[in-house]
Amino acid sequence: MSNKIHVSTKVNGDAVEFLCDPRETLLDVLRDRLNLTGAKEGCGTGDCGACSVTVDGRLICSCLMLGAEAEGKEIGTIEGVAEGGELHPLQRKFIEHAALQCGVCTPGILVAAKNLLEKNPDPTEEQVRYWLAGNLCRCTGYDKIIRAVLDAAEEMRGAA
Amino acid sequence: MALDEVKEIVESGENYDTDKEFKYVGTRPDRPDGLDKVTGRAKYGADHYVANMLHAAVLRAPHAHARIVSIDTSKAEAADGVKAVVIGTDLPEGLTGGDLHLQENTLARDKVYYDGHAVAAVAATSALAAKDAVKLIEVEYELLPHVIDVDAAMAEGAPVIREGEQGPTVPEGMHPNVVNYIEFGHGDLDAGFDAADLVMENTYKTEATHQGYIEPHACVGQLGDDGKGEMWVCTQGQWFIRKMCAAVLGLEASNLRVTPSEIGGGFGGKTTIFSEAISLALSRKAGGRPVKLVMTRSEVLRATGPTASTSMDVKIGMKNDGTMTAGKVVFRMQGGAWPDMAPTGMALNCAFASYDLPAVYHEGYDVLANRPKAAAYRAPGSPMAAFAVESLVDEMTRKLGLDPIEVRIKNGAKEGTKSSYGPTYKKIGLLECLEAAKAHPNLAEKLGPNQGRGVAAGFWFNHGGETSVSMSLGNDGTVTVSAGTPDIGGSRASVALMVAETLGIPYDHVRVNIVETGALGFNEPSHGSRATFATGKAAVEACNQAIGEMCRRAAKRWGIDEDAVEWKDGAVHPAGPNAGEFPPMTIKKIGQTMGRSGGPISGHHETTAGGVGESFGAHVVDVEVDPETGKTTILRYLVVQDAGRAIHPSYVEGQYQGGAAQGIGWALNEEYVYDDMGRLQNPIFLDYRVPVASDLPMIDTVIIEVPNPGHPYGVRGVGETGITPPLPAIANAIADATGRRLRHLPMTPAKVLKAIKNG
Amino acid sequence: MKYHTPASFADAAAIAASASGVTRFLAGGTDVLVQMRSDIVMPDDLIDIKHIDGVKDITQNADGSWTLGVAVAGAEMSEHPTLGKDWPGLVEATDLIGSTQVQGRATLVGNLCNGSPAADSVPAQVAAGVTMTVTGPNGDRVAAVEDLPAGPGRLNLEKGEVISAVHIPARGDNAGDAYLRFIPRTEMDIAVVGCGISLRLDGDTITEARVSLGAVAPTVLLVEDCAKAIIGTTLDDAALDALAKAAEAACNPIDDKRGTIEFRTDVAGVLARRAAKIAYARAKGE
Amino acid sequence: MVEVNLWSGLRRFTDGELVVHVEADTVGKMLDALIAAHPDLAPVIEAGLSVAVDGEVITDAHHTPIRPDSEIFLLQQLKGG
Repeated sequence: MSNKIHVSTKVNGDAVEFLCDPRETLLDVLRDRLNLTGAKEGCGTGDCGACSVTVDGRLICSCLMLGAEAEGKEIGTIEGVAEGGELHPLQRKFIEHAALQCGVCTPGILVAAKNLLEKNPDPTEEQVRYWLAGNLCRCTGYDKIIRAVLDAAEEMRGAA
Repeated sequence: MALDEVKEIVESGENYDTDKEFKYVGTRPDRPDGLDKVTGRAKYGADHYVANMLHAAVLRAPHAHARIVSIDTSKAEAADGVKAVVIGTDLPEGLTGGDLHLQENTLARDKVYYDGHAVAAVAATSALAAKDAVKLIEVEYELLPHVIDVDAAMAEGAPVIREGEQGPTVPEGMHPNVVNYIEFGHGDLDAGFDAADLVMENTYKTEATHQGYIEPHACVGQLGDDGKGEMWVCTQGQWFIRKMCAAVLGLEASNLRVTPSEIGGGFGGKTTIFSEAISLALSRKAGGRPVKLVMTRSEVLRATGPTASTSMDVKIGMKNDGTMTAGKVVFRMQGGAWPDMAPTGMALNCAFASYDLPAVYHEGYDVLANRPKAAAYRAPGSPMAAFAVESLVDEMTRKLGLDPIEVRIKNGAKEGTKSSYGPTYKKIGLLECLEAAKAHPNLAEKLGPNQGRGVAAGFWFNHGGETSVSMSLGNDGTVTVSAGTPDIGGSRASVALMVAETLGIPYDHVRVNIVETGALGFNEPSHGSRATFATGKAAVEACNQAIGEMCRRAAKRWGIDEDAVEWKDGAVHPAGPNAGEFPPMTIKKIGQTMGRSGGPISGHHETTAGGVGESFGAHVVDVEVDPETGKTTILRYLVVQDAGRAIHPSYVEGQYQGGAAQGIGWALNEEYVYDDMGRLQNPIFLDYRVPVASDLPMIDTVIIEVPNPGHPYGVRGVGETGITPPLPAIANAIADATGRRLRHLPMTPAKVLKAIKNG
Repeated sequence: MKYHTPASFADAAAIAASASGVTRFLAGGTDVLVQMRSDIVMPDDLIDIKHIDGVKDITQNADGSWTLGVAVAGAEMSEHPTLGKDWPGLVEATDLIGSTQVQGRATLVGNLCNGSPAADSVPAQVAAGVTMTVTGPNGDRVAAVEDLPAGPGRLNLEKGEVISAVHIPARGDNAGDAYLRFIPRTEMDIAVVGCGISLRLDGDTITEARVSLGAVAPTVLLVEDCAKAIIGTTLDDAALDALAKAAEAACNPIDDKRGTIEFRTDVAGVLARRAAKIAYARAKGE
Repeated sequence: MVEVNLWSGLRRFTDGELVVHVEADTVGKMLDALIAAHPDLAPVIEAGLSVAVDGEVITDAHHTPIRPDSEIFLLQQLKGG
């Protein structure tokens, strides 16, 4: 019954191949076939953002894309946010500001926030809040998350 | 601290000296699990993969109330990749009480009681195969009349959900759906109302809401024919999972080893079991292969712990100067189709807890309805009670032209007040919170047109509970703590800080592990705001035990009396007449040599933790209401709450902010919506509307510290009180902005606009 | 389920025409994947049209009109340097669909083909006078957006027909558009009411107008009476009152989990006023 | 003897008394003595309740000592989220 599809793609810069059922989402593939469990399934319907990844630099919910669609793309996940063992400023600021409690939304928020700062290095509080509106957090009330993102942006601007 | 001193404190269980200066307590270091959680490495419930693992899917009833006539699983069993199918009658018979209720909710046996009730489950070689196979199960139902609303469920002629569940206190003649009745109070109520210048009464309603944790329930269960098994699971309490799964499946608890994963939020909803036992039952049928069961979001919303919905009457007497003379509440609450799930008693106890009243009376009804089995949700019962009481206090305050904070200060409970639920308060911090709120700069902000300000107080008891903690000394003088309360919001950090403080060693020399059920005695879950309080207290006592042993080792090495030494700054020092005789023996040195001085050094403490200190708070919110659409925007939000002592202030603030955000959602948009057939209409985050980042402003916090003498560092719990005041505070602010009083949550734009139009 | 990646719309149409079971086209997938996940629809044939040349292109034609490929995502429209200057209402409406993440994938055509009367971009498309090229087994035809929805979840498309291009008219001078929606939160909700307005001025007087309402009837409405209420006026208070009345009168909504009949009707009038003022200001170049 | 304050819904099991005096020096013994004096209380007590001793609410700690002058209230069982 199975009509598996062969896919070649890049994840965090590394070439990978996998076979997947056409119904499997990119999130299913990342977690179940590529052992990258940093992206979480909070809803499966694109409403929570816990599965956020980038595809060719574009922020998406990996639960809303099929694994088969990844052919020839460049996927970025939370596992690739720290480069060469060095934490991204956002990761450091999230720890410093206590911007996570349970931490399950954190990978998605970090991927989304990094994508924002790449496009807009100097966002306002309102811009950060609207950019992250698709990333639900039930623990923090968002306060410390927003502060951490703004602080990381400031640090990155200073370093640039 | 000398040994006898330590011993005395351990025995008395309270009256710690909490006025000391601290080196680590009250600082804000990085949390120990922070790195794992910002890199995606942390393993949550669904992140566990094991060899030879199967995947489960669950079939759920699409009916609110129905008899199961037949279930035919033959096609599913024959499907590709299917290794096991279970239905309710596969589970052992003969359970009673709460165990039976857990089992009924795990898999329906004769009847389904709510839309989403599990009726069968499949384990297969892939998640897709399991999902496909579930669709092949054929169930024949005989539909039964259903009831959803709490008032309708109590009314004459309402469909009877269960027979014979009525508790002994329920007055005769009440509908069988009323399963518990509670009544208490003190003082002369009539005299109290007679003494008032203004007596008002109103009815308030709240809808069911969900804890809304972002991580759906997930586990991997493995169970062999020999009755021995393991489970990896996201839970607030691994021992509760063990106890409940063992009961539901007829296992011996000690044969089940439960390891908690990291937990992606719980808020009370992960203190019980829903589908966990199914994974074990499937595993046993599949020859002991591990079975992974991960709920979808829709399953979470349809079939796991919402909180109760309520209908509440409140009556209060007040003098013209704001003095409150009497209060009465009658609460009706449904917690689903099983008894004792609605937090009726706690809601009643919390109703007037913030007030010093000469006369109070409480009456409560626990009612069955065709809804999912309710679970605890952050300060269970208190937010609803606060909505009713704090709304009416505000109405009366406005009517009398008084200041809402002053009225609460005037009537506020304090040390020595006989609480509304009976006992006399010890040291509490409500008045300190109210005074700090009054002085906060947010109150000086001028309000514009269509803007309003609301104030409310809130309360939670906090909880100690069964606790077992171990610590052990490493060969390098660092310390490992084994704790049994899963870390949901930074408790590893707070426990490590208290251990570092107690031992006088650096924070990063302490590692706190959350361990499996075989590694410690029974621990209650991380619930009741108890993790930092109870685990922290037990960890301190375990350290004190180890300090005693280290002092003995040093004294012996030095050849002096073991009482003639003292522990200070991470080392044993000779004391009294021997002071200065020997150089201090550091914990590092003791660790390096412990094999030669008598063997490993560890400390252990277990207790049903006493010394709990209540937590009070006061919130002030500014809103703007769009008069043409009824939409409410939160402009400013202030949380003031007594922490006793903030061990890691950042995570205390986080609890305050998170509680406020959940309360804001409950007040404005979150609710369970049912259709005429009793089916949940919004089991998806698109329509179950929790607040998103752009909905909220920064949430200002003030931490009040009125130390709890029952904890070595003065800790009160901080997790729950924060969700209590937002419901009434926002209702009060909307009333201030619009002149309209909303008495039915959530205060959606449609309801607010209707109130504005209808006057 | 079979996953197809045709290289032309003719091939896509042929696959769909010969399919025996449930067929869905896949562009952004933000509706199709949700339906698959929720067991609402499991297609037998899923036809990914993103491998067809030109589906990601945004082109301004010589006459000032625009042609968009059917897989252009909302974020790509928002980031385009000039499209949003011509049609700010349309671009903003598209930008309101879902989260940033959804914006990275969701398309105008998908929003239309999902068949929801509450789709945010559709009232803006209708107001703007957007048309679509429909490719079918018998060749191409052009259809106005307002003629495509047939009811909730249903479109006036024949078996084998697939939308193959989006045409946005030339904006022309002294014109502006706007779209507003009402949702209970600030983001992430489905519109309870939506209103798109496009108008043109001669001096201060409105000479052309198209007003469209969403989520107040089984399909998105193009409301002639609303246009009549403001054409020939300077959008004074009387015109705004007439506009709001006409909008309310056009409503034929339902009570559901997202809104009541009464609320939807009231808010349709409110949004019509507010959107008209924005479109008018834009037409004035303010 | 210690004085135990019941919630008023329990009156029907104690011949109308809201305050009951029993001989006990721990919470556990106090509950046993209550059942001995008023057997109809057994199902309620066995189903689980909380006890407040001198202003502190305890749920399961039946070993908690009580003095003759302790303030004791029976409460509905408390549990948190």
